[in-house]
Amino acid sequence: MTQSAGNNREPSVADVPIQLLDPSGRRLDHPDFHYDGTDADLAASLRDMVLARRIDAEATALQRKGELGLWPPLLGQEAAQIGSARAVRDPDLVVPSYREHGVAWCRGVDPVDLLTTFRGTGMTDWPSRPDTFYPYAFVIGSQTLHAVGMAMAQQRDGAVGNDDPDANGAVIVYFGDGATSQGDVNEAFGFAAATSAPVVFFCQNNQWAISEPAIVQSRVPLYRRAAGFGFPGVRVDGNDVLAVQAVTEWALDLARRGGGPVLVEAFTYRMGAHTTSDDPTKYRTSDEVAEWRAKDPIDRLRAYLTAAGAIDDAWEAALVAEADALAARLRDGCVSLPEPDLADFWDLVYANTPDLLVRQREEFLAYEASFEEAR
Amino acid sequence: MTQSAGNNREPSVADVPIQLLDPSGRRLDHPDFHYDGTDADLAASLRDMVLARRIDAEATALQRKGELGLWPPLLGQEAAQIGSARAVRDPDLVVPSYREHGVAWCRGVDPVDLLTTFRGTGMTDWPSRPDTFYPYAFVIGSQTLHAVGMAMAQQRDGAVGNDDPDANGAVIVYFGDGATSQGDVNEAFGFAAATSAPVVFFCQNNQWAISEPAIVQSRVPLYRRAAGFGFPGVRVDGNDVLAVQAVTEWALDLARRGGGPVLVEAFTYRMGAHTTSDDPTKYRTSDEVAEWRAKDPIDRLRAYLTAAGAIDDAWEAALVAEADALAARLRDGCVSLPEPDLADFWDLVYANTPDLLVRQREEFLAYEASFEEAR
Amino acid sequence: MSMHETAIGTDPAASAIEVPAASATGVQRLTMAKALNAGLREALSGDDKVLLYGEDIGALGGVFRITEGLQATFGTDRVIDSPLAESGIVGTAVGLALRGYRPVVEIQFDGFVYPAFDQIVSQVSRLRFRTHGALGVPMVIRIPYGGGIGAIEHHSESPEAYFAHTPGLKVVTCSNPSDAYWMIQQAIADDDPVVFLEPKRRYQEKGEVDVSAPPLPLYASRTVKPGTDATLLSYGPMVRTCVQAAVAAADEGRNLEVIDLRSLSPLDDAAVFASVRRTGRAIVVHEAVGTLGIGAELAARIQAECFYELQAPVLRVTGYDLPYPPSRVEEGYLPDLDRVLDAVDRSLAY
Amino acid sequence: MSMHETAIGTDPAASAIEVPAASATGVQRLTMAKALNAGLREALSGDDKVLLYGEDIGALGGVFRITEGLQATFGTDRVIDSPLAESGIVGTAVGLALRGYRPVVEIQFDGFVYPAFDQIVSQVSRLRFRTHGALGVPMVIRIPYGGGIGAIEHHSESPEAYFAHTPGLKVVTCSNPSDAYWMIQQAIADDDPVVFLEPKRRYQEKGEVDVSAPPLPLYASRTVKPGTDATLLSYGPMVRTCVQAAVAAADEGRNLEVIDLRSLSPLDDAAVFASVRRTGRAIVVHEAVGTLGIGAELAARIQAECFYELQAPVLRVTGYDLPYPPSRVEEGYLPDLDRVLDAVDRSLAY
Ligand SMILES: Cc1ncc(C[n+]2csc(CCOP(=O)(O)OP(=O)(O)O)c2C)c(N)n1
Ligand SMILES: Cc1ncc(C[n+]2csc(CCOP(=O)(O)OP(=O)(O)O)c2C)c(N)n1
Ligand SMILES: [Mg+2]
Ligand SMILES: [Mg+2]
Repeated sequence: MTQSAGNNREPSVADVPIQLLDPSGRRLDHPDFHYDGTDADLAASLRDMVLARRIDAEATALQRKGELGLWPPLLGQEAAQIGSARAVRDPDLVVPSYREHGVAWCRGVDPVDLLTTFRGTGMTDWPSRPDTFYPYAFVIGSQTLHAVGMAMAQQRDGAVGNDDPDANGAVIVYFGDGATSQGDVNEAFGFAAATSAPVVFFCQNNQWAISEPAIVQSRVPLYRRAAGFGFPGVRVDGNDVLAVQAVTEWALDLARRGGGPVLVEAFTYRMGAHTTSDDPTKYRTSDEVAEWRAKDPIDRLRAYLTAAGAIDDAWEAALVAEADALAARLRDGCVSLPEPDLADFWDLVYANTPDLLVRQREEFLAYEASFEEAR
Repeated sequence: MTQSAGNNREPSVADVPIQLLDPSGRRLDHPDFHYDGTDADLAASLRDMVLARRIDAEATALQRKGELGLWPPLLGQEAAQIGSARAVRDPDLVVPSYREHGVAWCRGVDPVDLLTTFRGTGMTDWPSRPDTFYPYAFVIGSQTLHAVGMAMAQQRDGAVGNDDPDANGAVIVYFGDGATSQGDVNEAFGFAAATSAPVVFFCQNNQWAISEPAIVQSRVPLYRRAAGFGFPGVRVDGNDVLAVQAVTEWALDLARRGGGPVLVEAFTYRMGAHTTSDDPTKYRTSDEVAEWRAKDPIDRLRAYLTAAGAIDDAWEAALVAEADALAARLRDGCVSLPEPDLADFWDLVYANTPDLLVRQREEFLAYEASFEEAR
Repeated sequence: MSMHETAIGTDPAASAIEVPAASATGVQRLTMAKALNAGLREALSGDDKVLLYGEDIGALGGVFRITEGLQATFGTDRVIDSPLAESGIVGTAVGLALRGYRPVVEIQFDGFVYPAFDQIVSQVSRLRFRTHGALGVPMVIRIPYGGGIGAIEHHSESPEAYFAHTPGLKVVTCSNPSDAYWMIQQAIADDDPVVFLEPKRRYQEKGEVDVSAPPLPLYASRTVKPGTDATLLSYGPMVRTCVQAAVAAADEGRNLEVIDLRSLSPLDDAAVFASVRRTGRAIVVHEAVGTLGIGAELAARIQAECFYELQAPVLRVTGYDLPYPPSRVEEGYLPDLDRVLDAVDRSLAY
Repeated sequence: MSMHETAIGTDPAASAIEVPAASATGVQRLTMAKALNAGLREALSGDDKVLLYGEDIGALGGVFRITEGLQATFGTDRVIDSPLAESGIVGTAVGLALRGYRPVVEIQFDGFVYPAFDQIVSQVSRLRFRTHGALGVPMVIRIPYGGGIGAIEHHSESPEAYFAHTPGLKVVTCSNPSDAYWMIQQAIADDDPVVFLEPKRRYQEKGEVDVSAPPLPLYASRTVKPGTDATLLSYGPMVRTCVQAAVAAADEGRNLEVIDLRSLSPLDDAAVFASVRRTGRAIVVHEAVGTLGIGAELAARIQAECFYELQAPVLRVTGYDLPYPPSRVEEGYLPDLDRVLDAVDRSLAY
């Protein structure tokens, strides 16, 4: 007896990523999703994408110069990040992973602050972080559960499903294709579905988890995972900032109105290395990289806006200047980051530092002082 | 912008459990699944179900008498267990949870042995356990990953996808509705899908995880989870032993042939308490229990076989006698289980017992001996 | 097997272990289970942000009935039956805590806390540190722990050392109904994450609880019985055993001091040192395996701080270095008053 | 900050820490990374049942390149890139082990072992015990561990105490390329589960490896440098630091003994006691936090066994009781030779 009940390995129409702007810069129609903004809004998106890429390039360069210990580049994922971040509005909460420099930028985090983590002068939280943007997370998938808990808090705070849409909020949480294998991420799907928590799971499928292609994690498109938990999943062209924003706006809106969670799979590509410690030539071909370069998220938006006459050389020149200034600020900011003092860390473990730690710090200080005396 | 891409909360035809025998004992046709056995085979199934129920009743009674510390009754799940277990054949491997007394019975485990765990005379492994049946697992979901690993071993052993079907094996792993929320179970789904491991995930959805109804874990039918990971999921009437066996045979066959994993959701009901420590009146109504009693898996098979003339009073009488004898053997066996000696346990921690443990056992023995002297 | 069956039988330890009620106002005689229930009820009433969260804690009231009746009073939004996944419970509780709630998580049994280990060790314990103090996680993780109840495997574990080794967590445990009542409230009021260990074999033992007494400091030990000849250091389920041992030893003219540590992280080591300096002898008693158990840390600290005062090495009476064995042999596995007295003999023989 | 920069600079410790090659046959000068790679290659060649399993260990050769080239030689069925889930990796490896394979699991960094904690603590460590010896789990869990490499958080942890507190696990760690080469092979050959900790800051340090020498017993410590005045007890990354301290102390006329424990569970405490009985002084050095670190257990055992011989309390030089701090201050956090020498001074002052 044979049959294929539920066998879901055949491609479906929904596997084709939602697209509103093709790689050549031509706008497309989609039956369900429309980009509502103006060309001026799109120019603002382009600006964010260009600046995010510049922040990233500069940080990568700072790592090469030895000023940072590590940097995880976002190169190639600008549309996924800027498009989704521009769909966020207060009181939404944003829970990033570790590569969301573009999202951080859009949410008002000073990019210099991000460097503290990677320079080793601080942990994962930065002075400029607004209350609605959460710290970077390095244990893959761990943050998705936090996001669901925050969404459960929003439910209890009465910030979901109100008639007044401005009173409603949702949580958007970022993670990668690799993360979808983790128990925590699947538990987050389950808890969110069971509680109808207002959370948008934003998966940047950049095709790679370090050296492992997405096929190692799943034989079927990742967006399909959601249906198995009972909530909608959609796949969007992650290099198309219009489509990403439209889809994320829909997803956040659904969540805010009390419709429960949504999974957005942004189909994109990590153009650079996993981190500055990585050597992607060990595991992928330059052909593959070239193929994706042709789908560059910035090029296509620039092509559209240029053709539409919405931006011109002067606009571009101003943006270059702005990016240069930002880069310079980043360089200066990086080397000026205050050096931490180990003595300060004993007070950060607990709200009320226990005696043992007080004593330990004192001993540490006395020990340090003994060297000064010895000189 | 609104749409319902992938929103899967609407009931689908596949949500209706596959049924080949209705509660009144009438056989039904199904387009995809057929029971291939004879009425004599079904009589053998009935015998297994009756004896499994008797083992269960006797163990419950032994707990009431204080001879066991605890017992998790299978009452109501006989069809799910006997039907699935009768689909297993060597070299298939069986990985149970903690309620699979009926499966254990079918696979040749002496039911007296099962009592060691619950009497506290031993751990979770029993002398009569055949090599292809694995120990009971008490950490919810943990065993599902072991099962996937065993299936990966079968792949490496060349025991999957051979032309000779007898050379092929698969793994069947049991777990409950509650378990589907655990990270481990979802990781097991992911690993099995990614590796096309020959494993049948057999979920007995008995409607309850202790006091929590299945809705606490999922808003949508559990079998749907599989599709999200890219493998088939089916829902079968878990109180219909014909359907369970037919579906499990199909699933195991698919897995053995190299078709990858399958999720079978056996829709059934835990008629008794979660364990003998539990008081289900705290959380569920007697109406609900009565409703399910009308769907009893044994009654319907008996009704069918009686109507078909395949069993008669003499057959029933012989079965009663057999069950009585089994129960008596269980009672005797229980109280005769050898008392463990703590001194034996130091040698069970490692293959090669380290000095510290050797010394500790010696100290323990000397200490014990000091009491004997003191008398 | 016990040489002191009579001592156990009459149990003169019972009165010693109870905290004497300061005043008659509000004094009730409660089991530890009921005392915890009353403490949780107080915490829920006193602060809207307090939530209870875990498996089967609603209609059922938890498998030990610690939360019985609380969902009926406070509703399903505040006493929440969670899906069956410990990492999920703790991880989502982190999110709730970061948004101003004070989740009190119940782990159903000690052996089921390990699936949540990553969230506890890498997130709960560290979010304050990771964020330079910007975010805190005011969460309580309640865990019924320890053996002696005839359970199957994974239901009798003593995981305290894993947590006490983890900076950023506080770890406390109660030994009697009175402490249970106020300690759970203090733990919930604490802005730091607290692992709250409940000795399940003591759940049904009764004691006086003064619900109107002001709470004591949460991280201070208690001298249950003063003494001069040796100091017994213990916590949770073993405090009663130590008091029983002290009572039995008194018959033989030995005057033992018994300290209930209450807090395992931070350790109230100042009180420990003061006692050991007086008695010159220390014996640590716990159910958890000896190797790297709390006794190891206490021994290491005591020998360092009381080097010249120690008349004998610090001895440890603990669970053996085995996985918890089947219940029919757990009595031999768990420290009992005879093993404690044996250690006292050995200590005094130095 | 160091008072002994010259000592570090010229590094006379380098030769002391290397195991002298018994014969010239097969002696190679390798980094620890390459020695591990060679050991794994041997194990894969020697036994078809040996599998390597983990994230990015195939084409990439692991983020530290320990498995470089092995997938090319042994194929994707034996050197397996796993999905990104540690519980899944360890849990499925249990299944492979139960079916006769010998999986060697790589956890990418120390901080990512916690999601697998339940499988390790409740399954890997216990399956033999749970099944009365019927089933065993011959598995190695390789974990690059420790700090000192300037990494971001969760990448510099020392989780050894969690595992050493768990009955049923063996826990070993190598301090030099030669030990790395044979210890990994011995661990794979062991029928018990072994947590194999690799000091990642030492991966690129070179040493002589005699690939033809017979392996030593896996659970025996090594006296790296004999001495008379005090015993330095350490393991993994800190062995080199202790040898440097001993070299520096020699300048001041102090003769320190240095023991590389190699095995943290079981502990080779007989050798430790013998040494401390001779020197009368012991100092344990490790990166992990002090509270309930390996030093606690060693101190507890030493003070119990060498009570009359100890001239000073056992001292501990460890990571402070903080989560691992940002890399710019890790130098101050990690024990270095000055902190070791400071402890030696304090010990000798008793
Ligand atoms: C629990 C855990 N395991 C392993 C790692 C090491 N690690 C860091 S990033 C990464 C790959 C993540 O891939 P993906 O989720 O696709 O995100 P991406 O890096 O592509 O953005 C791995 C394995 C980790 N950080 N956490
Ligand atoms: C990891 C873990 N958490 C909690 C428990 C306690 N517990 C035992 S059985 C059970 C409910 C299981 O429900 P389900 O998976 O539906 O199986 P059923 O008992 O209904 O057969 C719970 C919560 C456990 N054994 N393991
Ligand atoms: Mg990725
Ligand atoms: Mg169930």
